Amino acid sequence: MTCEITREPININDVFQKVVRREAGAVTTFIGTVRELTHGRKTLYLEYEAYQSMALKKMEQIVKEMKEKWPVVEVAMVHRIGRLEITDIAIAIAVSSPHRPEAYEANRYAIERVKEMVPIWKKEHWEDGEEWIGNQQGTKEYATGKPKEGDLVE
Amino acid sequence: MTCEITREPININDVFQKVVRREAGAVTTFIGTVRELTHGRKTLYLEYEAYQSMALKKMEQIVKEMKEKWPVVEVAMVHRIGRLEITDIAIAIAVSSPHRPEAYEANRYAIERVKEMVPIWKKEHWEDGEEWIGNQQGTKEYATGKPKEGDLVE
Amino acid sequence: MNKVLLFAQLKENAGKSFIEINAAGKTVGELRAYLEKKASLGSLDGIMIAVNEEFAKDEKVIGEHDEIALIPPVSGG
Amino acid sequence: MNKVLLFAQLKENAGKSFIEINAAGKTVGELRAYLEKKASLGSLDGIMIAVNEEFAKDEKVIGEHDEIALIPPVSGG
Repeated sequence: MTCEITREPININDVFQKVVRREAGAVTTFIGTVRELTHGRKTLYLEYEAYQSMALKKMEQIVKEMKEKWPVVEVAMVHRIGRLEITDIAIAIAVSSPHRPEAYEANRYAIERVKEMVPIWKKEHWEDGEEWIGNQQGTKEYATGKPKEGDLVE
Repeated sequence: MTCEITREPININDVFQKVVRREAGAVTTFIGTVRELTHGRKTLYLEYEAYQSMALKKMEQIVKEMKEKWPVVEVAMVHRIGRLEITDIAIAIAVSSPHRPEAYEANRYAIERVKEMVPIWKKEHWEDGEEWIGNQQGTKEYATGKPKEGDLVE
Repeated sequence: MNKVLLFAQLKENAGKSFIEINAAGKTVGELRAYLEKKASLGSLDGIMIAVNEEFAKDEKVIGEHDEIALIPPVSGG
Repeated sequence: MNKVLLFAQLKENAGKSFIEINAAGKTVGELRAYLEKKASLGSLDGIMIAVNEEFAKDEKVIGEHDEIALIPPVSGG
């Protein structure tokens, strides 16, 4: 399966293996890990929640978009949900390609699109509180965590 | 050790683990694999040879350059030498950073510099012959497999 | 009846993961106004509405068994 | 004496991984011309010369125990 949402720890070698092939000379991976400090505030742990069926559908859509833009790439993408500790892997994206420019460009495209329109949310837990990031009170993430005009159906 | 040259198979999880840290939210890896077809010609296997002491020195220099350009990154880099089969990993570069733009940019910089000035050579073995790529007869790689003016000492 | 799925802060505010209302025939824009008035979820400013797992514009008309979801700005990745 | 390390095609052509010559006092450029004439390695066009593991310009003067290496265009990665 190209796209996956899991509650288990992500093994990056598994994600890598999904895109390895005889025609590929370049594989890029992006691995998002849980960072301890954000804007100077210390995170204890995170919780991720997904609208799972739609999130998978949107991840598959991103892969389709990538193959339209870069027909030579193969893609694998996995997002973890549930409770994650500092340095745990939240997302891994692997892109293989015959040559490296496409592998870098398509990979970068994938993570930007995920952050824009895949319905997954994180709740940060700090020593002195907790908050859903990108929530309706407005945060730094607010402006980017929104699908584009073209992503909407009438 | 940040940079390594090995005759053993490369484990990308090991390379990834070297750069994971609490301050990092983004890790990119570049994994160069042995491709079967180059310019339509079918490779059976490759052999890599290194001027090992200088290659390590140049890899460490690239890491130093990266940290000057992107002070927030951590880097790990390993190149395999000896005989490699199709889909084997020849090189893995991992870069961690608090945020993703630096992780992508620095990673791309690393592989371009490796291909430019780290004294490692590959010999392609085909069904009907073999050749050192970038050799003195001149090949496609010829123009890029050369250090820049600033890399020379008088 | 239509299920309206709630996530993240909205789910916590409501204390449940969905509400049920009859939204068939309403547009997405009308549903939004209705929910803001009646569902005590607070302001839905910046909340997207998805219909059958696709982000929907305000003009879209909701069908009888369509699955609705309120989508706060996402923060995955 | 100075070791001159050979790699890749040059090593195969020479049938050995280094040659020894007395290059102390010569510049890198002079060494190159000397090797082309005497070492039967073929043309050294496009071959870089490294001195003590650093790429060297033609003007660099070689010292007594410096390690020399002939570096064909690289093809790692």
